[in-house]
Amino acid sequence: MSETNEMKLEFDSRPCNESFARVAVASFMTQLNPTLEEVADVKTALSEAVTNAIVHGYQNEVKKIHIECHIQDQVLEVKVTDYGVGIEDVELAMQPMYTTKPDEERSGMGFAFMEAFMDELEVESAPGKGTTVWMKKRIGRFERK
Amino acid sequence: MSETNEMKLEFDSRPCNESFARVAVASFMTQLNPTLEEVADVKTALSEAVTNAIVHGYQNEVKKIHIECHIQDQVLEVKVTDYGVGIEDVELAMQPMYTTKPDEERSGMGFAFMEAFMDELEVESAPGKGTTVWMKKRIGRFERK
Amino acid sequence: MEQYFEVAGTDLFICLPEEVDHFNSEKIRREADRILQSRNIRRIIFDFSQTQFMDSSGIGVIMGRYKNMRFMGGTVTAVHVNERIRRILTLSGVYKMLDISDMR
Amino acid sequence: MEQYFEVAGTDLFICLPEEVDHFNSEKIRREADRILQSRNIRRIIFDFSQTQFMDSSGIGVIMGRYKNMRFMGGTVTAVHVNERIRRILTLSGVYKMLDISDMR
Ligand SMILES: Nc1ncnc2c1ncn2[C@@H]1O[C@H](COP(=O)(O)OP(=O)(O)O)[C@@H](O)[C@H]1O
Ligand SMILES: Nc1ncnc2c1ncn2[C@@H]1O[C@H](COP(=O)(O)OP(=O)(O)O)[C@@H](O)[C@H]1O
Repeated sequence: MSETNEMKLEFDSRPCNESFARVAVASFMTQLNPTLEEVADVKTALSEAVTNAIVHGYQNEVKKIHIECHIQDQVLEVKVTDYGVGIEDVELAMQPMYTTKPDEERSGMGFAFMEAFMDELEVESAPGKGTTVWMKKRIGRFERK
Repeated sequence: MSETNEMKLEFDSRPCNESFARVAVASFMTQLNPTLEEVADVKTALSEAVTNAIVHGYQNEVKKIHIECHIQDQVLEVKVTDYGVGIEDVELAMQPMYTTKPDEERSGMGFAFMEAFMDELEVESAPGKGTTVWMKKRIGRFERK
Repeated sequence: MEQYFEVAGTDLFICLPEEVDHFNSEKIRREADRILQSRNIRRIIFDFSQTQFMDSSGIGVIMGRYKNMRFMGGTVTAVHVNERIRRILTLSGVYKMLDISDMR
Repeated sequence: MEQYFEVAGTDLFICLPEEVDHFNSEKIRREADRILQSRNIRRIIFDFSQTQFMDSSGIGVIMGRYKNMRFMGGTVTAVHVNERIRRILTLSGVYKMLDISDMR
Protein backbone atom coordinates (compact mmCIF):
# COMPACT_ATOMS: atom_id res chain seq x y z
CA MET A 1 0.00 0.00 0.00
CA SER A 2 1.23 3.48 -0.72
CA GLU A 3 -1.62 5.09 1.20
CA THR A 4 -0.70 6.99 4.33
CA ASN A 5 -2.11 6.56 7.78
CA GLU A 6 -1.57 8.85 10.73
CA MET A 7 -2.25 9.13 14.41
CA LYS A 8 -1.42 11.55 17.18
CA LEU A 9 -1.41 10.79 20.86
CA GLU A 10 -1.19 13.18 23.78
CA PHE A 11 -1.01 11.95 27.37
CA ASP A 12 0.08 12.79 30.90
CA SER A 13 3.76 12.14 31.62
CA ARG A 14 2.97 9.51 34.26
CA PRO A 15 5.06 6.32 34.40
CA CYS A 16 1.82 4.29 34.40
CA ASN A 17 1.20 5.57 30.84
CA GLU A 18 4.44 4.12 29.44
CA SER A 19 2.87 0.75 28.82
CA PHE A 20 -0.21 2.37 27.28
CA ALA A 21 1.91 4.35 24.83
CA ARG A 22 3.73 1.19 23.73
CA VAL A 23 0.49 -0.71 23.23
CA ALA A 24 -1.06 2.14 21.23
CA VAL A 25 1.88 2.43 18.83
CA ALA A 26 2.24 -1.35 18.52
CA SER A 27 -1.46 -1.62 17.69
CA PHE A 28 -1.26 1.19 15.13
CA MET A 29 1.61 -0.50 13.28
CA THR A 30 -0.13 -3.90 12.96
CA GLN A 31 -1.53 -2.80 9.58
CA LEU A 32 2.05 -3.08 8.25
CA ASN A 33 1.93 -6.77 9.14
CA PRO A 34 5.16 -6.59 11.18
CA THR A 35 7.06 -9.52 12.68
CA LEU A 36 7.03 -9.89 16.46
CA GLU A 37 10.66 -8.81 16.40
CA GLU A 38 9.83 -5.58 14.56
CA VAL A 39 7.03 -4.79 17.01
CA ALA A 40 9.41 -5.39 19.93
CA ASP A 41 12.03 -3.12 18.32
CA VAL A 42 9.58 -0.25 17.96
CA LYS A 43 8.17 -0.75 21.46
CA THR A 44 11.65 -0.63 22.96
CA ALA A 45 12.68 2.51 21.08
CA LEU A 46 9.39 4.22 21.91
CA SER A 47 9.69 3.26 25.55
CA GLU A 48 13.12 4.91 25.72
CA ALA A 49 11.86 8.15 24.21
CA VAL A 50 8.77 8.29 26.45
CA THR A 51 10.75 7.47 29.60
CA ASN A 52 13.24 10.22 28.71
CA ALA A 53 10.41 12.74 28.32
CA ILE A 54 9.08 11.79 31.78
CA VAL A 55 12.36 11.48 33.67
CA HIS A 56 14.57 14.07 31.96
CA GLY A 57 12.30 16.38 29.95
CA TYR A 58 9.68 16.95 32.64
CA GLN A 59 11.84 15.89 35.62
CA ASN A 60 8.97 13.71 36.84
CA GLU A 61 6.43 16.53 36.85
CA VAL A 62 3.10 15.74 35.19
CA LYS A 63 2.88 17.53 31.84
CA LYS A 64 1.89 16.44 28.31
CA ILE A 65 3.83 14.07 26.07
CA HIS A 66 3.04 14.03 22.35
CA ILE A 67 3.48 11.10 19.98
CA GLU A 68 2.94 11.26 16.25
CA CYS A 69 2.96 8.18 14.02
CA HIS A 70 2.98 8.24 10.27
CA ILE A 71 2.84 5.25 7.96
CA GLN A 72 3.58 5.20 4.26
CA ASP A 73 4.95 2.47 1.99
CA GLN A 74 5.86 0.10 4.82
CA VAL A 75 7.78 2.84 6.59
CA LEU A 76 6.82 3.83 10.12
CA GLU A 77 7.83 7.23 11.45
CA VAL A 78 7.44 8.02 15.13
CA LYS A 79 7.92 11.42 16.75
CA VAL A 80 8.00 11.88 20.52
CA THR A 81 7.87 15.45 21.84
CA ASP A 82 8.07 17.03 25.27
CA TYR A 83 8.09 20.72 26.18
CA GLY A 84 10.45 20.22 29.10
CA VAL A 85 13.98 21.28 30.02
CA GLY A 86 15.62 20.38 26.71
CA ILE A 87 19.16 19.18 26.08
CA GLU A 88 22.22 21.43 26.17
CA ASP A 89 24.53 19.23 24.09
CA VAL A 90 22.66 16.66 22.00
CA GLU A 91 25.78 14.97 20.68
CA LEU A 92 27.10 14.38 24.19
CA ALA A 93 23.69 13.19 25.41
CA MET A 94 23.58 10.58 22.66
CA GLN A 95 26.86 8.95 23.71
CA PRO A 96 26.25 5.43 25.04
CA MET A 97 26.50 5.27 28.85
CA TYR A 98 26.16 9.04 29.18
CA THR A 99 23.49 9.97 31.71
CA THR A 100 22.75 12.97 33.91
CA LYS A 101 20.75 10.83 36.32
CA PRO A 102 23.01 7.99 37.55
CA ASP A 103 21.40 8.39 40.99
CA GLU A 104 18.04 7.32 39.52
CA GLU A 105 19.80 4.33 37.99
CA ARG A 106 19.47 5.52 34.43
CA SER A 107 21.89 3.44 32.39
CA GLY A 108 22.63 6.01 29.71
CA MET A 109 21.61 3.47 27.06
CA GLY A 110 18.32 5.11 25.98
CA PHE A 111 19.54 6.78 22.78
CA ALA A 112 21.79 3.79 22.02
CA PHE A 113 18.72 1.51 22.11
CA MET A 114 16.72 3.88 19.88
CA GLU A 115 19.58 3.81 17.37
CA ALA A 116 19.95 0.05 17.59
CA PHE A 117 16.28 -0.77 17.11
CA MET A 118 15.24 1.82 14.54
CA ASP A 119 16.71 2.59 11.10
CA GLU A 120 17.03 6.34 11.63
CA LEU A 121 17.07 8.63 14.64
CA GLU A 122 17.14 12.40 14.88
CA VAL A 123 16.99 14.51 18.01
CA GLU A 124 16.02 18.15 18.07
CA SER A 125 16.23 19.98 21.35
CA ALA A 126 16.50 23.47 22.78
CA PRO A 127 17.27 24.18 26.46
CA GLY A 128 14.16 25.43 28.24
CA LYS A 129 12.00 24.66 25.19
CA GLY A 130 11.86 20.88 24.95
CA THR A 131 12.90 17.88 22.92
CA THR A 132 11.65 16.04 19.86
CA VAL A 133 12.89 12.57 19.01
CA TRP A 134 12.17 11.45 15.46
CA MET A 135 12.58 7.81 14.50
CA LYS A 136 12.00 5.82 11.35
CA LYS A 137 11.85 2.12 10.58
CA ARG A 138 11.06 0.12 7.47
CA ILE A 139 8.76 -2.75 8.36
CA GLY A 140 8.71 -6.07 6.54
CA ARG A 141 12.14 -5.90 4.97
CA PHE A 142 12.31 -9.66 5.01
CA GLU A 143 9.95 -11.97 3.15
CA ARG A 144 7.47 -13.70 5.39
CA LYS A 145 4.95 -16.46 4.86
CA MET B 1 -6.67 7.05 43.47
CA SER B 2 -8.22 10.45 43.11
CA GLU B 3 -5.51 11.60 40.72
CA THR B 4 -6.56 12.27 37.17
CA ASN B 5 -5.08 10.85 34.02
CA GLU B 6 -5.76 12.01 30.50
CA MET B 7 -5.05 11.12 26.92
CA LYS B 8 -6.03 12.43 23.52
CA LEU B 9 -5.94 10.50 20.31
CA GLU B 10 -6.32 11.79 16.77
CA PHE B 11 -6.36 9.44 13.79
CA ASP B 12 -7.47 9.01 10.20
CA SER B 13 -11.08 7.88 9.76
CA ARG B 14 -10.06 4.60 8.11
CA PRO B 15 -11.90 1.40 9.04
CA CYS B 16 -8.52 -0.27 9.68
CA ASN B 17 -8.04 2.13 12.61
CA GLU B 18 -11.19 0.99 14.44
CA SER B 19 -9.37 -1.87 16.11
CA PHE B 20 -6.43 0.39 16.98
CA ALA B 21 -8.74 2.90 18.69
CA ARG B 22 -10.33 0.15 20.78
CA VAL B 23 -6.96 -1.24 21.84
CA ALA B 24 -5.65 2.21 22.77
CA VAL B 25 -8.64 3.05 24.98
CA ALA B 26 -8.72 -0.43 26.52
CA SER B 27 -5.02 -0.14 27.33
CA PHE B 28 -5.46 3.33 28.83
CA MET B 29 -8.21 2.12 31.17
CA THR B 30 -6.21 -0.84 32.57
CA GLN B 31 -4.94 1.39 35.39
CA LEU B 32 -8.50 1.29 36.78
CA ASN B 33 -8.10 -2.46 37.15
CA PRO B 34 -11.31 -3.21 35.22
CA THR B 35 -12.99 -6.59 34.79
CA LEU B 36 -12.87 -8.18 31.33
CA GLU B 37 -16.59 -7.40 31.08
CA GLU B 38 -16.01 -3.71 31.75
CA VAL B 39 -13.26 -3.56 29.14
CA ALA B 40 -15.55 -5.25 26.62
CA ASP B 41 -18.35 -2.78 27.43
CA VAL B 42 -16.12 0.22 26.79
CA LYS B 43 -14.64 -1.29 23.63
CA THR B 44 -18.11 -1.91 22.23
CA ALA B 45 -19.39 1.58 22.99
CA LEU B 46 -16.22 3.16 21.60
CA SER B 47 -16.41 1.04 18.48
CA GLU B 48 -19.95 2.30 17.82
CA ALA B 49 -18.94 5.94 18.19
CA VAL B 50 -15.84 5.56 15.98
CA THR B 51 -17.72 3.62 13.30
CA ASN B 52 -20.42 6.33 13.27
CA ALA B 53 -17.79 9.02 12.78
CA ILE B 54 -16.36 7.10 9.81
CA VAL B 55 -19.58 5.95 8.18
CA HIS B 56 -21.98 8.79 8.96
CA GLY B 57 -19.93 11.78 10.10
CA TYR B 58 -17.33 11.66 7.33
CA GLN B 59 -19.36 9.52 4.89
CA ASN B 60 -16.31 7.28 4.41
CA GLU B 61 -14.00 10.13 3.42
CA VAL B 62 -10.65 10.16 5.21
CA LYS B 63 -10.59 12.95 7.80
CA LYS B 64 -9.57 13.14 11.47
CA ILE B 65 -11.36 11.50 14.39
CA HIS B 66 -10.61 12.74 17.90
CA ILE B 67 -10.86 10.73 21.10
CA GLU B 68 -10.37 12.14 24.57
CA CYS B 69 -10.19 9.97 27.67
CA HIS B 70 -10.26 11.23 31.20
CA ILE B 71 -9.92 9.18 34.36
CA GLN B 72 -10.69 10.28 37.89
CA ASP B 73 -11.86 8.35 40.95
CA GLN B 74 -12.57 5.13 39.08
CA VAL B 75 -14.68 7.00 36.51
CA LEU B 76 -13.76 6.85 32.84
CA GLU B 77 -15.01 9.54 30.47
CA VAL B 78 -14.63 9.11 26.73
CA LYS B 79 -15.34 11.75 24.11
CA VAL B 80 -15.42 10.94 20.40
CA THR B 81 -15.54 13.88 18.00
CA ASP B 82 -15.82 14.24 14.24
CA TYR B 83 -16.09 17.42 12.18
CA GLY B 84 -18.38 15.82 9.63
CA VAL B 85 -21.96 16.27 8.44
CA GLY B 86 -23.55 16.36 11.89
CA ILE B 87 -27.03 15.18 12.91
CA GLU B 88 -30.24 17.06 12.15
CA ASP B 89 -32.41 15.49 14.86
CA VAL B 90 -30.36 13.88 17.63
CA GLU B 91 -33.37 12.48 19.48
CA LEU B 92 -34.59 10.70 16.38
CA ALA B 93 -31.09 9.44 15.56
CA MET B 94 -30.82 7.88 19.00
CA GLN B 95 -33.97 5.74 18.59
CA PRO B 96 -33.08 2.05 18.49
CA MET B 97 -33.30 0.63 14.95
CA TYR B 98 -33.21 4.09 13.37
CA THR B 99 -30.60 4.34 10.65
CA THR B 100 -30.06 6.50 7.59
CA LYS B 101 -27.86 3.83 5.97
CA PRO B 102 -29.88 0.60 5.77
CA ASP B 103 -28.25 0.00 2.37
CA GLU B 104 -24.86 -0.29 4.07
CA GLU B 105 -26.43 -2.75 6.52
CA ARG B 106 -26.22 -0.44 9.51
CA SER B 107 -28.51 -1.92 12.13
CA GLY B 108 -29.50 1.31 13.83
CA MET B 109 -28.29 -0.13 17.15
CA GLY B 110 -25.16 2.01 17.58
CA PHE B 111 -26.52 4.54 20.08
CA ALA B 112 -28.56 1.81 21.81
CA PHE B 113 -25.33 -0.14 22.44
CA MET B 114 -23.53 2.96 23.72
CA GLU B 115 -26.39 3.51 26.18
CA ALA B 116 -26.50 -0.13 27.20
CA PHE B 117 -22.78 -0.48 27.87
CA MET B 118 -21.96 2.88 29.45
CA ASP B 119 -23.52 4.63 32.47
CA GLU B 120 -24.11 7.94 30.74
CA LEU B 121 -24.29 9.13 27.14
CA GLU B 122 -24.63 12.60 25.69
CA VAL B 123 -24.61 13.57 22.03
CA GLU B 124 -23.90 17.07 20.79
CA SER B 125 -24.23 17.69 17.09
CA ALA B 126 -24.71 20.51 14.60
CA PRO B 127 -25.50 19.92 10.90
CA GLY B 128 -22.47 20.79 8.80
CA LYS B 129 -20.28 21.17 11.89
CA GLY B 130 -19.87 17.72 13.35
CA THR B 131 -20.72 15.46 16.24
CA THR B 132 -19.37 14.80 19.72
CA VAL B 133 -20.36 11.72 21.67
CA TRP B 134 -19.60 11.89 25.37
CA MET B 135 -19.75 8.74 27.48
CA LYS B 136 -19.05 7.93 31.09
CA LYS B 137 -18.65 4.72 33.04
CA ARG B 138 -17.73 3.91 36.61
CA ILE B 139 -15.23 1.07 36.68
CA GLY B 140 -14.94 -1.47 39.49
CA ARG B 141 -18.38 -1.04 40.96
CA PHE B 142 -18.30 -4.62 42.16
CA GLU B 143 -15.79 -6.05 44.62
CA ARG B 144 -13.16 -8.23 43.00
CA LYS B 145 -10.48 -10.50 44.37
CA MET C 1 -7.15 -18.52 13.03
CA GLU C 2 -8.72 -16.51 10.28
CA GLN C 3 -12.35 -16.36 9.28
CA TYR C 4 -13.42 -18.79 6.59
CA PHE C 5 -16.41 -19.90 4.52
CA GLU C 6 -17.39 -23.47 3.77
CA VAL C 7 -20.23 -24.87 1.69
CA ALA C 8 -21.55 -28.36 2.52
CA GLY C 9 -24.61 -29.34 0.51
CA THR C 10 -27.07 -26.46 0.97
CA ASP C 11 -25.33 -25.24 4.16
CA LEU C 12 -23.08 -22.21 4.21
CA PHE C 13 -20.79 -22.33 7.21
CA ILE C 14 -19.24 -18.97 8.18
CA CYS C 15 -16.52 -19.03 10.79
CA LEU C 16 -16.45 -15.45 12.03
CA PRO C 17 -13.17 -13.62 12.74
CA GLU C 18 -11.89 -12.67 16.18
CA GLU C 19 -13.34 -9.18 15.88
CA VAL C 20 -16.62 -8.65 14.08
CA ASP C 21 -16.53 -4.88 13.69
CA HIS C 22 -17.32 -2.52 10.80
CA PHE C 23 -13.94 -3.16 9.16
CA ASN C 24 -14.33 -6.94 9.12
CA SER C 25 -18.09 -6.95 8.51
CA GLU C 26 -17.70 -5.50 5.04
CA LYS C 27 -15.51 -8.41 4.01
CA ILE C 28 -17.83 -11.03 5.50
CA ARG C 29 -20.82 -9.48 3.80
CA ARG C 30 -19.11 -9.38 0.39
CA GLU C 31 -17.91 -12.97 0.53
CA ALA C 32 -21.20 -14.31 1.89
CA ASP C 33 -23.20 -12.59 -0.84
CA ARG C 34 -20.86 -13.88 -3.52
CA ILE C 35 -21.48 -17.44 -2.33
CA LEU C 36 -25.26 -16.94 -1.88
CA GLN C 37 -25.47 -15.75 -5.48
CA SER C 38 -23.58 -18.67 -6.99
CA ARG C 39 -24.71 -21.60 -4.82
CA ASN C 40 -28.05 -22.97 -3.67
CA ILE C 41 -27.88 -22.27 0.07
CA ARG C 42 -30.80 -23.11 2.44
CA ARG C 43 -29.07 -22.49 5.74
CA ILE C 44 -26.35 -20.18 7.02
CA ILE C 45 -24.43 -21.24 10.13
CA PHE C 46 -22.47 -18.49 11.91
CA ASP C 47 -19.73 -19.95 14.08
CA PHE C 48 -18.68 -17.58 16.88
CA SER C 49 -16.04 -19.85 18.40
CA GLN C 50 -13.16 -17.52 17.38
CA THR C 51 -15.07 -14.33 18.12
CA GLN C 52 -13.84 -12.20 21.03
CA PHE C 53 -15.51 -8.97 20.00
CA MET C 54 -18.66 -7.95 18.14
CA ASP C 55 -20.44 -4.62 17.85
CA SER C 56 -23.59 -3.47 16.01
CA SER C 57 -21.87 -3.81 12.63
CA GLY C 58 -21.92 -7.57 13.24
CA ILE C 59 -25.63 -7.32 13.99
CA GLY C 60 -26.04 -5.64 10.60
CA VAL C 61 -24.30 -8.55 8.86
CA ILE C 62 -26.46 -11.15 10.58
CA MET C 63 -29.68 -9.21 9.94
CA GLY C 64 -28.71 -8.76 6.32
CA ARG C 65 -28.06 -12.49 5.83
CA TYR C 66 -31.30 -13.28 7.66
CA LYS C 67 -33.22 -11.14 5.20
CA ASN C 68 -31.54 -12.92 2.28
CA MET C 69 -32.38 -16.33 3.69
CA ARG C 70 -35.96 -15.49 4.57
CA PHE C 71 -36.45 -14.29 1.03
CA MET C 72 -35.18 -17.63 -0.24
CA GLY C 73 -37.04 -19.65 2.41
CA GLY C 74 -33.90 -20.61 4.36
CA THR C 75 -32.76 -20.26 7.95
CA VAL C 76 -29.89 -18.79 9.95
CA THR C 77 -28.19 -20.53 12.86
CA ALA C 78 -25.56 -19.39 15.37
CA VAL C 79 -23.20 -21.79 17.11
CA HIS C 80 -20.55 -21.48 19.83
CA VAL C 81 -22.15 -18.35 21.23
CA ASN C 82 -20.49 -17.21 24.44
CA GLU C 83 -22.05 -15.04 27.17
CA ARG C 84 -20.83 -11.77 25.72
CA ILE C 85 -22.05 -12.47 22.19
CA ARG C 86 -25.35 -13.76 23.55
CA ARG C 87 -25.85 -10.45 25.34
CA ILE C 88 -25.14 -8.50 22.14
CA LEU C 89 -27.54 -10.68 20.15
CA THR C 90 -30.25 -10.33 22.81
CA LEU C 91 -29.89 -6.57 23.16
CA SER C 92 -30.26 -6.09 19.45
CA GLY C 93 -33.23 -8.39 19.05
CA VAL C 94 -31.68 -10.61 16.34
CA TYR C 95 -31.71 -13.37 18.95
CA LYS C 96 -35.31 -14.08 17.97
CA MET C 97 -34.44 -14.60 14.31
CA LEU C 98 -31.78 -17.19 14.97
CA ASP C 99 -31.50 -20.78 16.04
CA ILE C 100 -28.83 -20.61 18.69
CA SER C 101 -26.89 -23.40 20.27
CA ASP C 102 -23.95 -22.99 22.62
CA MET C 103 -22.27 -26.07 21.28
CA ARG C 104 -22.21 -27.17 17.69
CA MET D 1 1.87 -14.17 37.18
CA GLU D 2 3.23 -11.23 39.12
CA GLN D 3 6.81 -10.49 39.98
CA TYR D 4 8.02 -11.81 43.31
CA PHE D 5 11.04 -11.94 45.59
CA GLU D 6 12.27 -14.98 47.45
CA VAL D 7 15.19 -15.43 49.84
CA ALA D 8 16.76 -18.87 50.19
CA GLY D 9 19.85 -18.92 52.38
CA THR D 10 22.11 -16.20 50.97
CA ASP D 11 20.35 -16.21 47.57
CA LEU D 12 17.87 -13.52 46.56
CA PHE D 13 15.63 -14.78 43.79
CA ILE D 14 13.85 -12.04 41.79
CA CYS D 15 11.17 -13.15 39.37
CA LEU D 16 10.86 -10.18 37.03
CA PRO D 17 7.46 -8.93 35.79
CA GLU D 18 6.16 -9.25 32.23
CA GLU D 19 7.38 -5.76 31.37
CA VAL D 20 10.57 -4.44 32.86
CA ASP D 21 10.19 -0.75 32.03
CA HIS D 22 10.78 2.46 33.98
CA PHE D 23 7.41 2.15 35.77
CA ASN D 24 8.08 -1.37 37.03
CA SER D 25 11.83 -0.89 37.56
CA GLU D 26 11.29 1.57 40.39
CA LYS D 27 9.29 -1.01 42.34
CA ILE D 28 11.83 -3.79 41.75
CA ARG D 29 14.69 -1.56 42.83
CA ARG D 30 12.92 -0.49 46.04
CA GLU D 31 11.97 -4.00 47.08
CA ALA D 32 15.39 -5.47 46.20
CA ASP D 33 17.22 -2.81 48.20
CA ARG D 34 14.91 -3.32 51.18
CA ILE D 35 15.84 -7.01 51.21
CA LEU D 36 19.56 -6.40 50.59
CA GLN D 37 19.64 -4.11 53.61
CA SER D 38 17.96 -6.51 56.01
CA ARG D 39 19.31 -9.90 54.90
CA ASN D 40 22.76 -11.33 54.21
CA ILE D 41 22.58 -11.88 50.43
CA ARG D 42 25.59 -13.22 48.46
CA ARG D 43 23.87 -13.85 45.14
CA ILE D 44 21.01 -12.27 43.20
CA ILE D 45 19.24 -14.41 40.63
CA PHE D 46 17.10 -12.57 38.08
CA ASP D 47 14.50 -14.87 36.53
CA PHE D 48 13.32 -13.63 33.11
CA SER D 49 10.87 -16.46 32.44
CA GLN D 50 7.82 -14.13 32.68
CA THR D 51 9.48 -11.22 30.91
CA GLN D 52 8.15 -10.25 27.49
CA PHE D 53 9.56 -6.75 27.38
CA MET D 54 12.60 -4.95 28.77
CA ASP D 55 14.13 -1.58 27.97
CA SER D 56 17.16 0.33 29.27
CA SER D 57 15.42 0.99 32.61
CA GLY D 58 15.75 -2.73 33.25
CA ILE D 59 19.45 -2.47 32.44
CA GLY D 60 19.67 0.25 35.08
CA VAL D 61 18.14 -2.06 37.69
CA ILE D 62 20.52 -4.91 36.88
CA MET D 63 23.58 -2.64 36.83
CA GLY D 64 22.52 -1.10 40.13
CA ARG D 65 22.15 -4.50 41.82
CA TYR D 66 25.45 -5.62 40.29
CA LYS D 67 27.19 -2.65 41.92
CA ASN D 68 25.58 -3.50 45.27
CA MET D 69 26.70 -7.11 45.05
CA ARG D 70 30.22 -6.33 43.91
CA PHE D 71 30.57 -4.01 46.86
CA MET D 72 29.51 -6.85 49.16
CA GLY D 73 31.54 -9.47 47.31
CA GLY D 74 28.54 -11.23 45.81
CA THR D 75 27.42 -12.18 42.29
CA VAL D 76 24.50 -11.65 39.93
CA THR D 77 22.96 -14.36 37.77
CA ALA D 78 20.28 -14.30 35.04
CA VAL D 79 18.13 -17.32 34.22
CA HIS D 80 15.50 -18.12 31.59
CA VAL D 81 16.88 -15.49 29.23
CA ASN D 82 15.18 -15.58 25.84
CA GLU D 83 16.63 -14.31 22.54
CA ARG D 84 15.15 -10.82 22.86
CA ILE D 85 16.36 -10.25 26.40
CA ARG D 86 19.77 -11.66 25.50
CA ARG D 87 20.05 -9.09 22.72
CA ILE D 88 19.15 -6.27 25.11
CA LEU D 89 21.68 -7.50 27.69
CA THR D 90 24.38 -7.82 25.03
CA LEU D 91 23.76 -4.43 23.47
CA SER D 92 24.05 -2.73 26.84
CA GLY D 93 27.18 -4.56 27.93
CA VAL D 94 25.75 -5.88 31.20
CA TYR D 95 26.02 -9.31 29.63
CA LYS D 96 29.66 -9.40 30.75
CA MET D 97 28.77 -8.77 34.39
CA LEU D 98 26.30 -11.63 34.63
CA ASP D 99 26.32 -15.39 34.82
CA ILE D 100 23.67 -16.27 32.26
CA SER D 101 21.96 -19.59 31.75
CA ASP D 102 19.03 -20.19 29.44
CA MET D 103 17.59 -22.78 31.76
CA ARG D 104 17.59 -22.60 35.50
N1 LIG E 1 13.60 14.34 26.56
C1 LIG E 1 14.73 14.77 27.16
N2 LIG E 1 14.78 15.96 27.78
C2 LIG E 1 15.91 16.40 28.39
N3 LIG E 1 17.04 15.68 28.45
C3 LIG E 1 17.07 14.48 27.85
C4 LIG E 1 15.92 13.96 27.18
N4 LIG E 1 16.25 12.73 26.68
C5 LIG E 1 17.53 12.53 27.01
N5 LIG E 1 18.04 13.56 27.70
C6 LIG E 1 19.43 13.68 28.22
O1 LIG E 1 20.25 12.77 27.54
C7 LIG E 1 20.89 11.87 28.46
C8 LIG E 1 21.07 10.50 27.84
O2 LIG E 1 19.82 9.91 27.54
P1 LIG E 1 19.71 8.36 27.38
O3 LIG E 1 20.71 7.87 26.39
O4 LIG E 1 18.29 8.03 27.09
O5 LIG E 1 20.09 7.74 28.79
P2 LIG E 1 19.36 7.79 30.20
O6 LIG E 1 17.90 8.08 29.98
O7 LIG E 1 19.58 6.43 30.75
O8 LIG E 1 20.00 8.88 31.01
C9 LIG E 1 19.98 11.88 29.68
O9 LIG E 1 20.65 11.48 30.86
C10 LIG E 1 19.53 13.33 29.71
O10 LIG E 1 20.50 14.17 30.28
N1 LIG F 1 -21.10 10.87 13.95
C1 LIG F 1 -22.24 10.97 13.26
N2 LIG F 1 -22.38 11.92 12.28
C2 LIG F 1 -23.53 12.03 11.57
N3 LIG F 1 -24.62 11.26 11.78
C3 LIG F 1 -24.57 10.32 12.74
C4 LIG F 1 -23.40 10.13 13.52
N4 LIG F 1 -23.63 9.13 14.40
C5 LIG F 1 -24.89 8.72 14.17
N5 LIG F 1 -25.47 9.42 13.17
C6 LIG F 1 -26.85 9.28 12.67
O1 LIG F 1 -27.60 8.56 13.64
C7 LIG F 1 -28.15 7.38 13.06
C8 LIG F 1 -28.26 6.29 14.09
O2 LIG F 1 -26.98 5.92 14.53
P1 LIG F 1 -26.75 4.50 15.20
O3 LIG F 1 -27.74 4.31 16.31
O4 LIG F 1 -25.31 4.41 15.59
O5 LIG F 1 -27.10 3.44 14.09
P2 LIG F 1 -26.31 3.08 12.73
O6 LIG F 1 -24.90 3.53 12.82
O7 LIG F 1 -26.43 1.61 12.66
O8 LIG F 1 -27.06 3.79 11.64
C9 LIG F 1 -27.25 7.06 11.90
O9 LIG F 1 -27.87 6.26 10.92
C10 LIG F 1 -26.90 8.46 11.39
O10 LIG F 1 -27.93 8.98 10.57
